[in-house]
Amino acid sequence: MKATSEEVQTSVKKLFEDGSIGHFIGYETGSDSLHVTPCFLKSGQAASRLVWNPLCANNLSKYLLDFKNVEGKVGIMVKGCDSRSVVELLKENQIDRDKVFIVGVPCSGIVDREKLLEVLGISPAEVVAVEDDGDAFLVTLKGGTQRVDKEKVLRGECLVCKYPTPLVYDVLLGEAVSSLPWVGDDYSLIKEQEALSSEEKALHWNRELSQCIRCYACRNICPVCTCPECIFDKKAPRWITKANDVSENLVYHLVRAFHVAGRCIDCGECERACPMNIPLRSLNKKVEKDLLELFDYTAGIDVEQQPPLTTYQVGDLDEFL
Amino acid sequence: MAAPRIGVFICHCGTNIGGIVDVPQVVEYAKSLPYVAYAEANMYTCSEEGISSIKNNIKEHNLNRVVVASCTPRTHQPLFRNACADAGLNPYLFEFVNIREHCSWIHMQNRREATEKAKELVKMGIAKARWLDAQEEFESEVYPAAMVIGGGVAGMSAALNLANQGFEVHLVEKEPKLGGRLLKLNRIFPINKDPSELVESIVKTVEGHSKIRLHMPAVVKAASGYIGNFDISVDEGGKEVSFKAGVIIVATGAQVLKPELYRYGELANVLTQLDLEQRLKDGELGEFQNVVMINCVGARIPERLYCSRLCCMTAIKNAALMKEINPEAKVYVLHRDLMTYGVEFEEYYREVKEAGVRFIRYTPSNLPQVIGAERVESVRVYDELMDMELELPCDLLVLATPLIPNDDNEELSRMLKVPIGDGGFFLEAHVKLRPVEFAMDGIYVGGSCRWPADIRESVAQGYAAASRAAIPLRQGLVKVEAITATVDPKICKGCGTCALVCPFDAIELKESEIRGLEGKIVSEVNTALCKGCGLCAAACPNGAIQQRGFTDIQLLSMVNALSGKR
Amino acid sequence: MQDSKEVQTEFKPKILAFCCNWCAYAGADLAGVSRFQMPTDVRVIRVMCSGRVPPELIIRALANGLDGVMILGCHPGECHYSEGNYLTRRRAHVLKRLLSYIGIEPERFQLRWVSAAEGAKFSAVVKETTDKITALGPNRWVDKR
Amino acid sequence: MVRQTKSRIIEKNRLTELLDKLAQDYYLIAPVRDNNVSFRRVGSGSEVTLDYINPVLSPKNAFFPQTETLFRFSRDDSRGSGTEPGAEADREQVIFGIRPCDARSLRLMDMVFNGQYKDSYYLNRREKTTLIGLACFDPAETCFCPTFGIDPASGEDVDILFSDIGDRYLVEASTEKGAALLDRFAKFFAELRGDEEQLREARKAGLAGMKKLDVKAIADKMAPLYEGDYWESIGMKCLGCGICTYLCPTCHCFDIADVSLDEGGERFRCWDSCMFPEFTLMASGENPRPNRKARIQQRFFHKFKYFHDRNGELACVGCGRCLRYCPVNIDITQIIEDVTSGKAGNE
Repeated sequence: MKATSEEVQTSVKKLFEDGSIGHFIGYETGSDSLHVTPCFLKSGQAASRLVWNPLCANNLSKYLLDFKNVEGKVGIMVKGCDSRSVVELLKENQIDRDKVFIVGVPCSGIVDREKLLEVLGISPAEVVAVEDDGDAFLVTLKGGTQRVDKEKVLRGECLVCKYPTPLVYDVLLGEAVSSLPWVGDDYSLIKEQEALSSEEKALHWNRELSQCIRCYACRNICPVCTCPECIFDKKAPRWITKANDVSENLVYHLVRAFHVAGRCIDCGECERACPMNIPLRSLNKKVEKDLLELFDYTAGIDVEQQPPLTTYQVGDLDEFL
Repeated sequence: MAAPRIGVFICHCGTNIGGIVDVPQVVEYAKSLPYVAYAEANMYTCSEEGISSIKNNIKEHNLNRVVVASCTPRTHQPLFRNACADAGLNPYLFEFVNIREHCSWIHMQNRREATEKAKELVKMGIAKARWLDAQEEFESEVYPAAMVIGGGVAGMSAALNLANQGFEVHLVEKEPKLGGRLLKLNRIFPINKDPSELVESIVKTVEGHSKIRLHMPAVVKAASGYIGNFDISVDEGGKEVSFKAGVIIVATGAQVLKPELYRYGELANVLTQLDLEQRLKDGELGEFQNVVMINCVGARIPERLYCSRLCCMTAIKNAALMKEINPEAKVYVLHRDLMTYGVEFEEYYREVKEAGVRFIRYTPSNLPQVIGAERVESVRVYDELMDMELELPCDLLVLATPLIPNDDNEELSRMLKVPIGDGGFFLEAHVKLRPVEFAMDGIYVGGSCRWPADIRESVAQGYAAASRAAIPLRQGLVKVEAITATVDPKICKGCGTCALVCPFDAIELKESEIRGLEGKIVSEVNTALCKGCGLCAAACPNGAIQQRGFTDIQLLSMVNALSGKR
Repeated sequence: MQDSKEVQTEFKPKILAFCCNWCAYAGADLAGVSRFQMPTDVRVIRVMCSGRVPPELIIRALANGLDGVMILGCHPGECHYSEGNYLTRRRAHVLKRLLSYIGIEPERFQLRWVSAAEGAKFSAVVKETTDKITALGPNRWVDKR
Repeated sequence: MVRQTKSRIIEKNRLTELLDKLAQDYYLIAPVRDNNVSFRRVGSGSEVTLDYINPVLSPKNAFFPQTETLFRFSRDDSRGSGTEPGAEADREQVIFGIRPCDARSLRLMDMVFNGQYKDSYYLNRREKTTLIGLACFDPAETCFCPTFGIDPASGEDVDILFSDIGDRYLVEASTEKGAALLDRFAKFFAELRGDEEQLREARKAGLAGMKKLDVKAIADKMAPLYEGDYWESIGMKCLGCGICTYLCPTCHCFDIADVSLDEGGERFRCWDSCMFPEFTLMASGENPRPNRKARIQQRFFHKFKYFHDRNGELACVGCGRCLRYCPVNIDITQIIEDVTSGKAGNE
């Protein structure tokens, strides 16, 4: 069974009471019934604000960096994907495992809001609640209830998610989910892209990247983008100018894809944050696929695993001669 | 910091550059570039005249950066850096542009394009120079002791050489006896003498030397540190012994290949040359009438491409010896090519031929065949010169096999962080210019662990390695070129990526002690260990670690300059 | 993207080569000493190790409109710093695929091994790369500002 | 000035044709569906989409482009050094489909660019632009423009207003510029049939439930919050990205930089965001707004206090973009309520 909001509230309250945590990072209802927003608690009293439902898209793990210097442990709610970025943060010494209390919640998929509204042909104001119901979402509307097949309205990353249950946690709420029935070939979309001609690819990405407004939401939301000063914010060397043209955008996005190579865990936050709907996951997935094929590497699984680009095998593929 | 004032010196190199590249045009172009305060052409910038022009113009034009466009930094950088230093300019404010090897010499047919390329290369050099910083070289003390690994003739020669110069030497030998491979030989060419006389006298001197501390039987278990300051731990007969050394000489030798060819190991009368020597030495050879020797067994084949060099002479030596023992015996040497380099060796070869040893050339496409059931009875060989197949009666078949790397080379290579090259032998820093040094400062190499070497070469290399090793020991201080890595602790996030990629364990994560950052975990570079490869700088996601002299901004400025950006 | 009709009749590519100090740069020096004649389109930047070249620089160079970028380093196993080129190799495999994914032809980014003794190979690599990139035409991925 | 309204109608099936014509004669900017709907230059009417509530990017790009060349220079002495204004400065442009909220934002931007300092780049474009608005009858759940006295169905800040009244658009020109354009393209327009006003009123029913907050005293209520902890909780959530400022039709901060090439170069200006740490980073390394809290506080102080102190208006038009697109759902309407209700001061 999936954990309910009430279960989350009860256990967080208990964690505060028994002194296990001094802070908690979770979700609460946002500006409307289709939004949640990050919620920061300092005591168990407000735990009743917490929610856990299929709208909880945000990967909260990056907020842990803001709690480095607080007293006591910080509790945090993580889904399967979020737990993998926690692994990456641990791997890079960005957080201290002993100062974090991880409340894991197995996740059977998050709703893509835009897809849901389109499938139902409704405006957000009509939605009262969205609940998980096996292979469908149960959407409570002002005028009744509708079941919507998950495959039609899941977020892109959830359609290919192989780790629905957190890999690292101190307590797991709800039953572990071993696999999701709809997940097939993770990389079918990437393979389609790879098959295009150079010219087609260039046209496609030129069109996509020319839409970028360089708001840096993709970087700022990324749980593994943890540099205190990003190279793109430096005045010297200036890797990109502030001029918003496609050459600068190209450098930004390719370098970003490379910087998160072997660290990106496909939580999909970059793409979700992008106001211009640029398919950013595509770049990261491409790198992820290559790292798997070339070096048999998957990020966010094991804290002890050495990042693939910091090591080598003498017998690695050599195409270069 | 003062605004950059760059002086540019463009060399004609006689006609080497000036005959192809329009040097005055490049000078004029350089003058038009940002921050260039002065530019001139020189007939030879490296001449006394050129050097004094650099020095004078630094003063006259108040230059704070110097760019020389001439030949290659690999040979001339020190000269121009010194010129800057002489004129009071930090030598690291110098940048080299190569317009000879990389331009005029390779574009002799196209003067216009060569000139355009030279302009662009100069532009890139100037772009980098604008961002050069003054650097101080790191100095560290050298602990006045050496470790020599390997008690063969090369290692002993090195150890004695250093000990005689007054330095303390730790000699580590894994066998219970000094002497190495020499102990197994019967006679040594070309003097045809028993090696034991030679070995014993050296061993005695080594064992009796007050400056040599012998570790035997012992193997090196751990080595850390850097030039001047290695911490070593050896397992000496089950007991761990630790000591410090300023330098290390690797002279671990090699082993002889035991082939899986010509039914070696199966038929009793098939021996390797080394087996033969052992039997001769022990007086256990017995009667023989027809001796066939085959050279290049297991060498110069696809799996092992190299020539072991020594085996030809070994075969000639032993062939002669067989003739000496039994002048009636028929002795054939089947070879592919014969390596008898040097004056004595070719003469020795001629004498052996005159003594009646027959040399027959075979080809790898048509290998000799061993005939016989219990023992070798004959060897069938296609004689290339006579264009016919011969069947040689044979009661003793001797195989000349190559020296192959020791099995523990890889372990030692990892421990000392020195490279192994093709075929598993150790690899020196430069095949021609630095033959007995490793790229890793303070570690030297000699003898057959580098490449199959005979006794004379092993001794010479042992001496050579010792003489190179004596330089830092004698100076007592070492300087490291200031191209090492530095960390900006303000923006370092302590992820440890740099430490993971560093091949020299030169980077550690530590709590910062800098004011305002106390307690923050950041990377720290041990400059003495850093070799200036820059791997860390390339791996760091936000440029918090930089390689001096090859910083992001310097390299980016060059790329941008080439792209027409300023 | 620019209109392909603008291709000049005689296209001279601009190619950048990062050479490691110990092998490739020395190999380039040897090519010079040997007077091997080659196309004039390649410009060398010296780095101590091929492993010093970060992907940022390659990407920046290509986004700047350079027509090709090479990294030339020691053969595997021969790195002066024992393992730098192995790391370069891993990065290059990933970068090459990523560049190709967004439509930058794989020929525009090359990693090649050139030893200090391989002046002839350096010259061959320069020729080969220049030919390939000339055949591809200008790097039109981005319209230079 | 009394506004003269000139009213016509256009049949829906003639709209594409009109846009085609506009695109021929003007630099036409209209909503286009790419990954998202945004205002772009279009070459023909068929490129235009009408299926939007409000494009993700406001049309501020048309007056204050994200990246704008201020001048170019050459290093060739014979060509002189000096400026060389871009050709784009002289184009006559038409923006079709601008919503009343965005149109109002231009009035606010005018206060900045046409205040003490006259920004010729912006003003030149303003002058050469004809705004064709599209009345809003189906606002989004995030819309709250009535808060700022904006009537989403009105043409107050545009030259011409199109109102979708079923089979046709009611077309009203309220400025001379608008009237001139109607005259120029008169063949596309027809006389009113008489039921238009009735149809429009019917459509306005959709606006009934729109959020309207009381912001009368907000500027005064902001002042004491400067030292408070309220912004801490918002800053904690904030990612520090530039979505809210870049999408905001009233945000107008910019940076200026040079591109320097061998042959010459240019000076350009581009949007900047108070959400970015470098926005206030000084050469010394000092940053007066060192954290996300300080930065987001500044954003709201600017909107609801400083801009008001200077210009007598609040720097928000209630378009709801910042709320709609914020990845962590920071809700400007909630903040307004917290401030005005006094809740913010109690935290």
